[in-house]
Amino acid sequence: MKKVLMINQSWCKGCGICAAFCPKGALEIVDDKVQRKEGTECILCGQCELRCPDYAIYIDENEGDTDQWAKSY
Amino acid sequence: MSRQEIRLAGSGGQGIILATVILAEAAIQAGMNTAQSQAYGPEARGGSCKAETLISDQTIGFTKVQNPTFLMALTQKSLDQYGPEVSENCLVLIDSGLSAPQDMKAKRIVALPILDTARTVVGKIQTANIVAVGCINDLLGITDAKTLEKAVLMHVPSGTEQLNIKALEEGFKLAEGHEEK
Amino acid sequence: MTVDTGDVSVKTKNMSNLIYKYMRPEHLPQIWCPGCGNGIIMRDIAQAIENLGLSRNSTVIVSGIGCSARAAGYMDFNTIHTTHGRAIAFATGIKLANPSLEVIVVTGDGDISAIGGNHLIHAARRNIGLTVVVMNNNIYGMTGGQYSPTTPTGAFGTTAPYGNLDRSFDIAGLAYGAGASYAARGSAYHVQQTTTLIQEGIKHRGFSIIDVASICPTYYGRKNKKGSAVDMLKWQRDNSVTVDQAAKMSQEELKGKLVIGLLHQVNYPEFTYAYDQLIRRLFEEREENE
Amino acid sequence: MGKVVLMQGNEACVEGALVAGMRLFAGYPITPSTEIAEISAVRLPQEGGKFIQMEDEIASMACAIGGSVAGVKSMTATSGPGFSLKQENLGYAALAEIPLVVVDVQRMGPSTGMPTSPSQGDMMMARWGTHGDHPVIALCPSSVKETYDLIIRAFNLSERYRTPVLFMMDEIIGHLREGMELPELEEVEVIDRKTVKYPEPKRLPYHIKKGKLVPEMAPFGMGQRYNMTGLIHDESGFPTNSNEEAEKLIDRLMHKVSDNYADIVKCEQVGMDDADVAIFCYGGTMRAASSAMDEARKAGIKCGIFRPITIWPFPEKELLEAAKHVKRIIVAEHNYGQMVLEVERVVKDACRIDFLGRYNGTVITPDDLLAKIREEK
Repeated sequence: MKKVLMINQSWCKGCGICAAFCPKGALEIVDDKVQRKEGTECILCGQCELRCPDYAIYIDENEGDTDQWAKSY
Repeated sequence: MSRQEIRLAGSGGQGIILATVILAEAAIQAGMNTAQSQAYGPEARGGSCKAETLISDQTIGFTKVQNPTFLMALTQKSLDQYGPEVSENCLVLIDSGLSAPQDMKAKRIVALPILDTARTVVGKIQTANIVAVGCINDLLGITDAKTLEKAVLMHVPSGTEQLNIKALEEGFKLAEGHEEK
Repeated sequence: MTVDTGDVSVKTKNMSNLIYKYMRPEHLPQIWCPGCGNGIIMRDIAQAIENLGLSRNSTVIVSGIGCSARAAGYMDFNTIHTTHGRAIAFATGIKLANPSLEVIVVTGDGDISAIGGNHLIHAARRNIGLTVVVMNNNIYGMTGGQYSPTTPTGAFGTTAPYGNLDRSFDIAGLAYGAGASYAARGSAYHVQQTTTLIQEGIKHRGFSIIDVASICPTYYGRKNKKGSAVDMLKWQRDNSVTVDQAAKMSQEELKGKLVIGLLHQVNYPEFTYAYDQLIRRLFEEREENE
Repeated sequence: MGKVVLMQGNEACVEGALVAGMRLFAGYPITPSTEIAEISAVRLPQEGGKFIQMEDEIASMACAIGGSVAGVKSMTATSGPGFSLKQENLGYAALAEIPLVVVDVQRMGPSTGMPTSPSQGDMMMARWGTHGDHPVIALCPSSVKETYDLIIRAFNLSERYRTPVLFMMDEIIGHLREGMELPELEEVEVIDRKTVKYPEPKRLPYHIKKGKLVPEMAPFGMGQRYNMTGLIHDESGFPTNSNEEAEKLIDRLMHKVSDNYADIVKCEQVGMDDADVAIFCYGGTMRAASSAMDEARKAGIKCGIFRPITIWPFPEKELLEAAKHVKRIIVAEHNYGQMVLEVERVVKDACRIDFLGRYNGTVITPDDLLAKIREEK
C-alpha cells in the first residue's frame, strides 16, 4: 500500500521543528501552521513525525480513496 | 488475689519491661485482668526504666499504677528515685547490694541477691529479670509455678528457654527463705 | 485501515497509528507550549512500549506535578497523576501491590531531583522495578521559569535573575550513585536512540532511569537566549557525544557536551521479586513445620 | 467464647488490620507507633502480604495509596511529626477517593515534643490538617480489645465510603498490654472492596451507579484504563476547570460522609441515664474516667461518661441530647483544649462545660478528675 504524508493542522502549534529537520525542505510554516512547500519533494522518511511534539504530522498508509500524496485536516 | 499494683524499676537493658510483661501474662493465664505499661528515657541501654503491671480480678479502668502495692528496684538510682514515693504498706524488693534511702516510708523490705544469683548461679547476668520474676511470684502469690513457667516460655527468645527456666527456679529458691526487714 | 487497540477497532482519522493506539486523542493536542520537547519524549515512551509489545492494561504511568506530569493524562494506560515529587513513592506502592504491572514514572527535573530527590535515591537503592523517564528541561516550566536543580550555574531563571549560583545535578549520575541498576541519558533530538534506551530500561529488571534532555523554548530558551525550539534541538544535535566517544575525551573537551547513551547497567535482584521469594520461603517453612 | 490473650495496643492494631484484609503496610519508624511497623514486618509476609519501610513519612503515605490503587488493602502508621508530614497525601487520598487506613499513635508535641509521652494533641489536625475541604472519618479506641475491633471497622468504613480513615490512637493505648478475647473469625464482618465486575473501556471511573454510595473501583491492571488525579476532576477522572463540576465534586465528597452519620458515628455512654455530671473523654483518657466515675458514684455523685468512638464526624446529635440531661460536662483530654471546642459548639448553653486538659506529658488520673468533679463554682 502506498504511503502518504498526513498533516493535522488543528493540532499543529507552528513550532517549525518538522520543517527545520526535513531533509528535503519539503515543509513550511504559514500562519503558524505547517504545510507542504510547493515544488519540493517528500521522500516519506518520517523525520517530521519523529520530532513533532504535537503529533500533527505523520506518515500513514494511503486509504485508497484519494490520489493525493499529502492530506491535511 | 486482691488488686496488685506492681512497679519494677531499674536501668534500661535489665529486662524490666519483659519482667512486667511476663507477670501480666501469668495473670492472664491465671484468668485475671491485667494492664501492663512502661516509661523509659531515650536511651536504649543504661537509662532509667520503669515498668508496671496491674493485676486484679475486677475490670481495670485506669491503666497506670498509682499506689504501688509492690516495688522492685534493681539499681540504687532507681531505688532512690522510686523508693520514697511508695506508701508504708508497699512491699519493696531490692537487690541485696542496694541500701534503702532514708526517706523511704515503706516498712516491708526484702533484700535478695538477684543480680548475683543471675551472674554466678545461673551464669548470665541478663537472666536477672527472670530470677526476679520467680521471686516476685513467690512473694505475691500471683499464680502457680507451672503457669508462671508457661508465661516465661511465651515471652523469652527461642534458644534461651532452658537458661530462663533455670533462672526462674533460682528465683523461686531465693524467695523461699526470705526475710522481711 | 484499522488498528488493534485491544478493545475497540476504529478507523483512524487524523493521527498516526501509534498515537491512536497509545494516547487519549480526546485530550490532545496537549497543553504544552509550541516546540516543547515533552511531546517528543512522550512519543518515545509510546514507541518503546509498542516495540516491546506491552499490554496497555497491565502498564501503569505515574506522574508527579509540573509540565511533565501532564503526560499521565494523555497516555491511554492505567494512569495516575500524583502529588509533587512523590510519583516514585506512589509507584512503589503500585509495583509492590502488583509486581506483574509494568510501572513507568514520567517526571521532570524539579519533580524528581528537588522535592522528590529522596524518593529517587531510595528507590534506586532499593532496586524496585520501576522505569523512570525524566523530561529534563532545566527549569520549572509550569510555575513560570524558576531555576531548578538542573539549571546550569550562571543560567537565568525568574528566581535566578542575576544568574544561577547553584551547581546543577546530573540526575542519571545521581541515580547511578544511589544504586540504580540501569541509568541512561537521551535527548529530545535523538528520538530513535532515546526510544531504544527507554525500551531497554523497561526491559531491565530493576530500577531504571532514563534522563532525557528536553527543551523549554518558552522559559529556559527565552531567559537564556537559546533561540527557538528548532535552535535548541539543533544545539542538542551538535553538542551531543555518545558514551563511547565521551570515554575518549578529556574533562575539558566534555565541558558543555551532552553525553548520551547507556551510562550504567548491572544485574541485581529486583525488590518485589526478592519480597515474593521471601514470602515463598516463609510459606515453605510453615508447610515443613506442619 | 474466644481465647483470651495478652496483647499490646499496637499489636492489636496490626492483628485486627490483618483480619480486616490489610496486605500492604508502608511505614517509617517513629515512637510510639513503631511496634505497628515492626509487627507488620513480621506478620505480613506470613500472610502473603507486603511490608515496606519507606525513606520517609511522605513516601509511606504515598506508597500506601499506591498499594490501594493497585487493589490491595493498605495501611500506614505514624506518630505526631509523621502525621504532619502525611497531610498532603492524605488530601490526595480524600479527593481521589482511595480507601486506606492511617494510624496516628499520638505523642506530645508540638514538633518533636516529648517522645513517647502521651498526648491527644492531633485531634484537630485529623480534621483540618490537610488543605482544602474534605471529608474525614476518624476513630479513637480506648482499650486493646477495642483497638482490634475498631481497626477492622476502620478498614470497613474506608472501603464502604472509598475514603481514607484515620485511626487516632494515643500512647496510653498503643503501649498498653492487657488481656483481650480473640473473636471467632467467622463472626467478624469484613467488607471487601467493591470493584468493577466487567471493566468497560468507556466506563466513567467516578460515575456512581444508581443506589450506590460511591463509584466502584477498578484496581490498576484489571482491564479498565482510566486516569486518577489530585486535581479537581469530573466523572471521567480527568481534570476540569468547571466551577460547577468542582462544587459538585466537593459536595459529593462531603455528603457521602455527612449523609451517613448514623452508620459512621458511634459513641459510648456509661451511667448517663441518671447522671448530673458527665465526663466527655475519648481514647486512653477513658480509662481514668471510668475509675473516676466509679469513685464518684461510691461518694454519691451521679457521674456518667460520654465517649465518642467515632471522633470525626463529631457525634453532635448524641452529645446535644446528653447535654440536655446533665448539669455539667467535664471535657477531659490530653491537650490544651481541642475537642472541647467542638463540645462548646454543639452544647452551647444546654449545660455548663468545664475543661480538664493535660499537656505536660503526664496522664490525667482518676484523682484529677475527681477533684474536677467535686469542684464547686
